[in-house]
Amino acid sequence: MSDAKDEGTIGITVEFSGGLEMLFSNERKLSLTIPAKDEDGTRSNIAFLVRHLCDTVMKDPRKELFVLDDTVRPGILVLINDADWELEGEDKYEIEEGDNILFVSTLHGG
Amino acid sequence: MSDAKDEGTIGITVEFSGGLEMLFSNERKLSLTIPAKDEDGTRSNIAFLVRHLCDTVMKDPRKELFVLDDTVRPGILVLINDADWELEGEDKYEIEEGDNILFVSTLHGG
Amino acid sequence: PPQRRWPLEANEYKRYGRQLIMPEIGLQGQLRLKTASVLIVGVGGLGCPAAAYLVGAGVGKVGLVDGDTVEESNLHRQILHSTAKVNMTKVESAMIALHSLNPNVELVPHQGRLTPETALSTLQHYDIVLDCTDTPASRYLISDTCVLLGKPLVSASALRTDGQLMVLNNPPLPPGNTSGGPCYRCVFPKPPPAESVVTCGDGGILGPVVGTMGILQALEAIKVLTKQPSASSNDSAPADPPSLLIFSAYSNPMFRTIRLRTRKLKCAVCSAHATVTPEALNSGSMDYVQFCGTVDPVDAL
Amino acid sequence: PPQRRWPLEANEYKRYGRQLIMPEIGLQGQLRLKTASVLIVGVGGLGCPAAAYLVGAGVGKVGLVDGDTVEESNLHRQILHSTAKVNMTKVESAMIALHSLNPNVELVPHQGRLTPETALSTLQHYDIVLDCTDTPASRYLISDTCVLLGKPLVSASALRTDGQLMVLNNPPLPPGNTSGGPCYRCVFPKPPPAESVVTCGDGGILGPVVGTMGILQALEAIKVLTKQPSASSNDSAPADPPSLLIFSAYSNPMFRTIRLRTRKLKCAVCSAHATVTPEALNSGSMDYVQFCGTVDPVDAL
Ligand SMILES: [Zn+2]
Ligand SMILES: [Zn+2]
Repeated sequence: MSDAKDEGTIGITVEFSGGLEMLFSNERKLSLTIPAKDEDGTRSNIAFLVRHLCDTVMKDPRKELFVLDDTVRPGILVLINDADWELEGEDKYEIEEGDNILFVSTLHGG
Repeated sequence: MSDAKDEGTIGITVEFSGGLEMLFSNERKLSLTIPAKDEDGTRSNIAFLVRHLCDTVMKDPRKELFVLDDTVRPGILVLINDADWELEGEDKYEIEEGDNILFVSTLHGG
Repeated sequence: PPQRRWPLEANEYKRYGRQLIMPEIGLQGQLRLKTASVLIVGVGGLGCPAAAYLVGAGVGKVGLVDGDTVEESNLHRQILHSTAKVNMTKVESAMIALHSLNPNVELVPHQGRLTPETALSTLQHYDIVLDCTDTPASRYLISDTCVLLGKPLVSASALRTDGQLMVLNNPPLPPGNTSGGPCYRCVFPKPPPAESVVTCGDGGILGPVVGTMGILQALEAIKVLTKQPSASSNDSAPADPPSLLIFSAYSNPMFRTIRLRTRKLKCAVCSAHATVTPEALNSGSMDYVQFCGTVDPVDAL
Repeated sequence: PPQRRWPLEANEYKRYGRQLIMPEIGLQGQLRLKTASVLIVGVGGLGCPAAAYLVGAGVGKVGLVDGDTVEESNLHRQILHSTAKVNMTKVESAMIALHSLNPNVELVPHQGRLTPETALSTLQHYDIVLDCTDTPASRYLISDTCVLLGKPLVSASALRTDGQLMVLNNPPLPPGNTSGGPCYRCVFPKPPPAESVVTCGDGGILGPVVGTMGILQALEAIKVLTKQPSASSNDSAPADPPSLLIFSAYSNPMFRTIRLRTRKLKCAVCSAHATVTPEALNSGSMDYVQFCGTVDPVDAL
């Protein structure tokens, strides 16, 4: 969906699993183009992406099922290129072109 | 296992599954450095890799369980970066640095 | 059976409620399952879990093909059978267990192995086929028959700690139509040398490995049977691109999905140049055992 | 039970022959299974297939914990139960089916839900624990207890068309030893808001999805129990790096493996700064239901 490469933007893939897709119009996989820098001119990180998803992508009004205290709510794992974000610097990880960011809600059913 | 990058060689990963690993000392995954060009000076392709595996890597004497008529025997799928080699030009596919080549023997048990 | 257009019975809402409420199934999906028929060829390590979950899900009719009897060495992985049923036929043993799980499902016994002479007449009464057998000869026979009859095929296999799964001939378009899904011969035009073929008896098999592949066959069958028509036409939405799921219990990652080729332009069964025909099958002139070869035990891997 | 050092009985060679001949199991692995004990907490959609394959494989002792009775709405996915067993306790129903599958396995019933007061005394008699439950409160309780007792934990869950699987506290080293595997609290330090938690009753569940996760729990337990000691020492070979298997039946690929973090330096249970202790658990001062919160049904997702 992204246009020809632009210095000011980054093309990434964002995925939702474990029921979170229901908050995003049942889309499990989005190709997104996000600004390369955030409001303060620093490189866009995961914290910025989460705000961006909430403000411009998520149509569902139940924001509290995705964010709490300005970060993803407990019970959501954030995976950066198939690794737990704890291994990558959590929400301070600076996003790179082509990154795959997966948000997984934990399941409890059995 | 490969040394610093060399113009004359290519570093690839070769994997075996479905029982073929038994022909390769029970190794399921090998990091290999192969010549970038074959005996005739053309770029190394899958046909060359198969010969190379037979001649220099495979210790098991039962070559006929891996090759037949100078190509992989029937019942072995060759997968280039997770796609059937039929999609990539079969044994004429020219190998690139970092490629993952997977040899899978079909299973018949149930 | 005729399509039923009235909704479910009261007890069916209760029994299937947990899958009915999902958008992927819904009432329409449950009705599709109820009017559907599935043939399971082989009631062993793959066929037992596949049958249990299809019968649990409320498929209308399930046929079971097998010529073997239950042996004690089956029980570690063939969970429909039990110690008391050793020496009973596998078909009979499975029917008892499946009937007690869900009496609403019609179960059809097909005692004996599938042969070229019986394949067409057996498979034609079903909507989809599960290949849960264990030899190359039966795999080619079942795939060829599915192409000739236009049935999708869910094919799985397992050995030692590895498993494989493919949905073939999906969509099941006539031979020569390149939009149809590839068949077993498209992927494996020639059978493997007989001395490279290892059976579960010779090579061993870990129960949960073959069990996982069998359950996934049930899942793929349910996905095919309940697929919702696309909004724009009466046809079903396009099938998933052909792929092979590879399972390796001791590798990391355990599962890999491989993109497969489309139909082969020279395939002996599903192409415009097909040489395998219903007449050839029915006449008994196709010798699958010969095609796949036999092996002197001394040479076996 | 005391370690048995003599080889198997004649009928055991026959019954387990197909897994015995594999190098990954072998006679030593079969003997390890025979002397091992597994506790399965929850005998529902996950616990049924997990128990069937562990009992099939010849684990010496299998304990079953559940406080529920069989309902008709369970049967599409809980394949050890059957129509005639509706209203029987799940533990009793499962024991009948498992005993008929393999009478050589000792089955131990634990009727009732696990509570903070019973968790330590129940889990301490087993070598490995399978979390097949369906609420956040039970998942934290089981994980905490496994860390305190030094037991590896195979945790799985499923909802709608998705499933998840983790092997936790593996290796099960004492709290504070950073070489131990992460626990459930390392991965999820805080419980999810109660209104975000969806049960299978509310959200639905596809039978083969939860079945696949349950069988994979059996597989992971067998892998942990039969792991061969490394050649250089008496310790077992290093455990696989911690990972989360994500299953999504309608995605392509269906399976993904995610690398997880190691033990969290400030984990409330498995770190040097642990605050969850055996005394706290036994005293009943830990309120897991309170910790995980409750929800007014109107607010539920
Ligand atoms: Zn074909
Ligand atoms: Zn921890």
